[in-house]
Amino acid sequence: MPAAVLLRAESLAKTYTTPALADVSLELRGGEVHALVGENGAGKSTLARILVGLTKPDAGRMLREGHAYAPSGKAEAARRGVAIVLQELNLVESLTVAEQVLLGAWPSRLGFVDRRALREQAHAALGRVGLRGIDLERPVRSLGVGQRQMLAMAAALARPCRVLILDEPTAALSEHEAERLFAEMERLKAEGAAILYASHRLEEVRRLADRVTVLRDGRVVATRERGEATSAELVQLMVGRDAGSRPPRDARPTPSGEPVLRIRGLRRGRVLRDVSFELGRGEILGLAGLMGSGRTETVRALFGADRVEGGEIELRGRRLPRFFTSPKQAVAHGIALVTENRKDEGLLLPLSVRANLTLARLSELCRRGFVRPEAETAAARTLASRLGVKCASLEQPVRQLSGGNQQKVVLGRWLDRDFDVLLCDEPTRGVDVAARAEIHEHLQELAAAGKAVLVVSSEIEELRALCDRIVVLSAGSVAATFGREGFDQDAILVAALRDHAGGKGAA
Amino acid sequence: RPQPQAQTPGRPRIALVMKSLANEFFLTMEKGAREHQAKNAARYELLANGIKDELDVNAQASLVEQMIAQKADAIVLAPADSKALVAACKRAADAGLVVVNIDNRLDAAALAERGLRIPFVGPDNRKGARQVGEHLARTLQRGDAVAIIEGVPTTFNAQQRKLGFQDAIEAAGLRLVASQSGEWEMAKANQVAAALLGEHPELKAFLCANDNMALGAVAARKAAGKEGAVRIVGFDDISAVAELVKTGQVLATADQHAGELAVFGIEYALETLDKKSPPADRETPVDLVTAETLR
Amino acid sequence: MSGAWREYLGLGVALGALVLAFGALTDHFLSRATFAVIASQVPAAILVAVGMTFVLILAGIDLSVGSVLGLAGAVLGAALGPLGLSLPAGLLATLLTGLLCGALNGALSVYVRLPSFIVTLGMMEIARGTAYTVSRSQTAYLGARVEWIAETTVLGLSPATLVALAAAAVGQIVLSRTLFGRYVVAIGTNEEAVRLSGIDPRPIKWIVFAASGLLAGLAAVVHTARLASADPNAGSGLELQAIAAVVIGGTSLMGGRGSVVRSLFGVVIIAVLGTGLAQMGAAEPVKRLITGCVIVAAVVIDRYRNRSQGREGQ
Amino acid sequence: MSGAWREYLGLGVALGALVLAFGALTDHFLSRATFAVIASQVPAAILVAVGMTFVLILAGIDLSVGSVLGLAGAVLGAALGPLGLSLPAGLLATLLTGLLCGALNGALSVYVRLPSFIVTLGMMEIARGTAYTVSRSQTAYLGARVEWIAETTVLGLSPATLVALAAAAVGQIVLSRTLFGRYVVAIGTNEEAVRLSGIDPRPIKWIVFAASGLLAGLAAVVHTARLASADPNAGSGLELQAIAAVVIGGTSLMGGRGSVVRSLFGVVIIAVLGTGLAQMGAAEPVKRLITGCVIVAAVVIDRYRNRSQGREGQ
Ligand SMILES: Nc1ncnc2c1ncn2[C@@H]1O[C@H](COP(=O)(O)OP(=O)(O)OP(=O)(O)O)[C@@H](O)[C@H]1O
Ligand SMILES: Nc1ncnc2c1ncn2[C@@H]1O[C@H](COP(=O)(O)OP(=O)(O)OP(=O)(O)O)[C@@H](O)[C@H]1O
Ligand SMILES: [Mg+2]
Ligand SMILES: [Mg+2]
Repeated sequence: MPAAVLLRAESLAKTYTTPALADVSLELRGGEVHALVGENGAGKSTLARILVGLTKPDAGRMLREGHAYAPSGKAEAARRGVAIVLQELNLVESLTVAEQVLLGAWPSRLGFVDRRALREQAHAALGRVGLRGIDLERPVRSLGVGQRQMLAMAAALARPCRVLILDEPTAALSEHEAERLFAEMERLKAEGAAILYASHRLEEVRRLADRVTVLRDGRVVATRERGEATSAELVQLMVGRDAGSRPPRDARPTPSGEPVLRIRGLRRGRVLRDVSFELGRGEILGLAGLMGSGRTETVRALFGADRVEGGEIELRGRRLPRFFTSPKQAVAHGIALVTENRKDEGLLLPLSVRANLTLARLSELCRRGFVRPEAETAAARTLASRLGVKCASLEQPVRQLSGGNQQKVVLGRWLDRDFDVLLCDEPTRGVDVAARAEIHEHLQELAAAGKAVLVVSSEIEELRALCDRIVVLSAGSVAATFGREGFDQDAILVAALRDHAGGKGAA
Repeated sequence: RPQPQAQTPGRPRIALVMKSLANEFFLTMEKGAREHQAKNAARYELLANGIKDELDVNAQASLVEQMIAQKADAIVLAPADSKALVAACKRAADAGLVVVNIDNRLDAAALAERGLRIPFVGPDNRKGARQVGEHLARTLQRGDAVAIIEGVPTTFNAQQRKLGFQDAIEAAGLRLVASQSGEWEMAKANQVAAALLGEHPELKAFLCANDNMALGAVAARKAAGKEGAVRIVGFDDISAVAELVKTGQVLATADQHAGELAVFGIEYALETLDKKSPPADRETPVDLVTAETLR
Repeated sequence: MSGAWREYLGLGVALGALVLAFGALTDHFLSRATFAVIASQVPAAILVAVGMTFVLILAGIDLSVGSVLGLAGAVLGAALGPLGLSLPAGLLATLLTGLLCGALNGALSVYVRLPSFIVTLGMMEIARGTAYTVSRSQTAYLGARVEWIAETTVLGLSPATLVALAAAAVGQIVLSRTLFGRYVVAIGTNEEAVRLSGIDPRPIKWIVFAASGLLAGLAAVVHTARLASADPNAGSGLELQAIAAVVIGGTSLMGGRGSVVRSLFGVVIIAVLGTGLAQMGAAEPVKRLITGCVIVAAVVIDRYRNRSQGREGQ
Repeated sequence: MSGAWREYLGLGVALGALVLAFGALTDHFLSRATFAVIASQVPAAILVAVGMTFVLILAGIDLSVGSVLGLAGAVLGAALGPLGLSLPAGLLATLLTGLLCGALNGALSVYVRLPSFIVTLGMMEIARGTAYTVSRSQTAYLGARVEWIAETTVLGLSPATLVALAAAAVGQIVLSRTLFGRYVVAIGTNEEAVRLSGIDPRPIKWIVFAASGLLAGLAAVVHTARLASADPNAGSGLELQAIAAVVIGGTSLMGGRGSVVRSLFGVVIIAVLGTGLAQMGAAEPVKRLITGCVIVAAVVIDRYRNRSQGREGQ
């Protein structure tokens, strides 16, 4: 039974300074999950934005069930049954969770917000994505990235839709939450909706997608039916060459085990109750856990970004009198942090790629207080090419980069700094397969060079591939620690769920 | 609004530089000058300017300089500050302009230091204030409590008027319980007057350094329900206060003949330009305005 | 919720401390008369502060309120004086003047996308200039025709006070309960996100600026009534005072956060301060000094009370 | 790069149009004398605007500059007058006064985390009150001892003008070329990101506020020299004028963006406007009206020139 085509794009093109999209045609059929893959900057988000009218195409047209379709924005797209969850979340931090979910469609009576209806509808929408336990009156400001991602999802699903566009929705989610999302996708699919699913996680794509479209440099290079292509083939299509397989982790000498950093009984309010672990020279330690389990809080506390209430810290064998009270102090002690929320905490969005890349070590690129432009540009260029940041020029504002490239910029800021301990909070969020392999390589190189690396990731798969040990957090305390031999997806999940009663989302 | 006419040779340009044109007093002054010029169009050309508020001395100094640049022959100046304008006047005098000081006397010591002789034409604010105060005192008993509402305390006129009021108060043996600034403003004076009425129930009168502040005090008195018990005097004789003076709500005010003040100054400047020798200072009249004089 | 009261505790403490201090320092501060004086003084400031609260929540600013008050007052003076209009017609003209100025501010800053700081700074000059023209720079004495508006009725409150309190109540309800108010908060926090959700922020912003003008017009009526005179210089400096009151009340200049009731506290704190210092007979320099310190102290006290609320930045 | 000049084109056009308009409307506007007058008028405003540019780029605000100028001037007056200090000692005291006020502003807004609007509003009152106290509310005539600072030298420029231009040049270089300036822009863009990069933003912000105070102190010297008198009311209203100049120059009140040279254009535009209107002999209401309109128009012209630069928001 050939399913109806719910949304058709024909020969879409979009050029900024360089073409971001060229002659892209695509069909979304009822009852299918259509995956969209491609390198960072391949044009996935641009396509997604065009489909809901957030970006005007330079050429091409779209048809919604055969009728001309040129939405003026998200709202009109929603009226035509097309909903989107954007890659870059754009939430209103001062609103409550309930208000955010229904933003733009608040139930009202005589101009007054109907609080009861609002709560009910928000509750229902949140329930669909498994955020049932969250306090509806809590301000969005207080949510972590994962919860924000789920919130955005709930907002998109709050209104009935026939076509759902998801731009890297799982980048910030851990397996557990991702499963909730997949279940919801299955339900929509069963109802005959079409889902466009942009992702870098090829595992998921293989599992979920009925069809896969591969974009490279703004062009469609292939569309494959389910089972027609292996991950390796997809990667090859994406990069346009034979991507060398990931270097085996064992290429690196086993860590010496000599601890560089040791923390015991780290506490802060209800979020961090008892976190203890040690990190050895040359070691890559993974920090796993559910959304809201306190991983971000742990690294921020270690970095001096947040206040700490109790616990002990030992650095290079020396007991410090207290935890760091400012990031500056942490940096001075040889600790670096790649933040999780690149938009709010990482990037200077209106400023250039150059300024963003050199921010943390600008003082070294100066002579007598003056920035040396050549040195700065050279440093930025080296970093950009080392990480393969795709940008029109080093002077391009980071705001204009694709999400994955923005992430590379955040990481790049620390790469050539001198540090002993690198804390990475979701370092590969939204990064494509090839770049992710590169980032992993960089991290492994760093470890091989004797640095200690702590990686927070929501993908257990990633941690398993990368780490020497994995510490699992559950509701603010360490639930288990696994050595490399003991890595086991299920065991890790069980440990992560230990203190979370009944799948409650929030701590 | 008449634009400055093309300069006819031989017709001198006279620049009138005043204080705040937001103030009715100076507006009247300007109007008088313009009428005078219209009648004597053949004799001189007029450029009238004022500043935003009386505190903006810097702007007034700039105005003087701009009038030099604009090639005026004489400047008639009502200085916003008696010392801070001396340097600008010196520049004008050095550039060969005739400078006439009106309304507010430039500081004698500062003038002497620069070796400047600038004639002053204007009223004696202190004397005027004393007249108003004495009129008030005649309706009060020795020992009655009174309060002064001052202008912006740093300005010359405010200081002179306060001194004049104090002279009258001392002479009549009244008791001064408070002297606070209403900053020349109605609303501010209203707040101060209301507070003083609360704090000093025995208060018998307010001596206000201008009529706007007197209006503010009138409103405060009304709000406190003390219409019969508290007398108010002002200064300047603005049009809004006339009705109140007639009905006795404001007991008295002082008329400095703003309309003629600038004219006096201009006449002086013209005379000086003709004769090339500066005439001596001239004091202009300040008249007491009461219900009787208005009848 | 008891939380609602806690929110006002810091400001309440600051206000209480101030009242007690003045009570101790003067003979007659703690009297009905003093409170009546303060009650009669605040209505205009409250009206303006209500509008300013909304504007600041939008991350805008309105520097023109003082001048618009002056202009609207001058219009009232001209209407009742030289033009000889009836009181209702005069009041209508006054309110329309305010509304017009506000609408113009809004149109320029919202639709022409100019910074509201500059637009309203320009309007500040323009409105004041027009006020001088309309009034020929003369104060107009209006007397009993308007005075009743500010006079105390049986309830101990004047119509002016009632209007101001009503405006504050309506403002608070609109801000916290209505679609409009919640959109204002959302726009002030993240305009782009609101736009993406399909709401056009522009009319909302425009209405807020227009309302601020209208409230300044209303404040002009109240102000003129209290002084029984229309003074073209009325309201000079009011803008900073209003912003100070609103910010003391905890509204952020960066937008997205604020409360009308808290602004009301700010207005009252400033009024109590002015009256108290005048009753103390403090000299002008001392007044300035203390006013400055109290403004800062009020914010410090409030900040410490609400420390848990988290970071504040600039 | 030719791009650098383009950046100033919009403002240059606005300024040029203004000069030509006044040239056509008055007899002697286009003369050396007029430009000398303008050159002698702007130094204090430029100095203050340089500091304000940095403060606004940080997303802060400094409302105290005018009062600090008044206070620093009063200190100079007292030092040279009643205290009988030497000129160098007096100048030092003046600059220290400015620095101290600015440092206090910075300490309160950065380390106590109060909104800079409130802190500097408080300082505005405190400094003015102190100025009145120090000067006993009287203008001090200083005469030739300071006047030379504002007097034209052979080059056609006074020491004051030279100091102001030097400050602007240094400011622009610091802003665009030095580590400090880069940090200031970064902090104004996203303070949290800077903090998490291991840079402590607080000393940097503190220095900016302190420098703004110091520059206000320097402006006080220049201002006092020009009037040969220390007037305790000096600088009232200067804060809004300085902010207007800086914003006309395209610096955003929301931080992260700005240029000292462009602020200089803003100052000159405002000065030319004042001079031209005075030479025309325009009536006060007309002046106000035109000033308001030109401020808005300058921003409109500049906005249209730089339209490509993208959104501006409030
Ligand atoms: N507003 C803009 N201005 C200029 N260039 C832009 C703009 N938006 C996107 N681009 C460019 O268009 C290209 C495609 O970007 P897009 O965001 O669609 O990539 P993507 O496939 O979603 O990448 P990612 O996986 O990193 O999210 C990139 O090179 C990006 O720099
Ligand atoms: N500023 C804040 N105010 C209040 N609660 C917060 C704040 N930041 C984080 N939290 C909460 O603290 C808990 C721990 O969050 P954290 O970000 O450390 O978790 P995580 O494991 O990194 O998960 P994720 O980043 O995926 O949300 C969460 O419930 C989060 O919502
Ligand atoms: Mg993308
Ligand atoms: Mg996290």
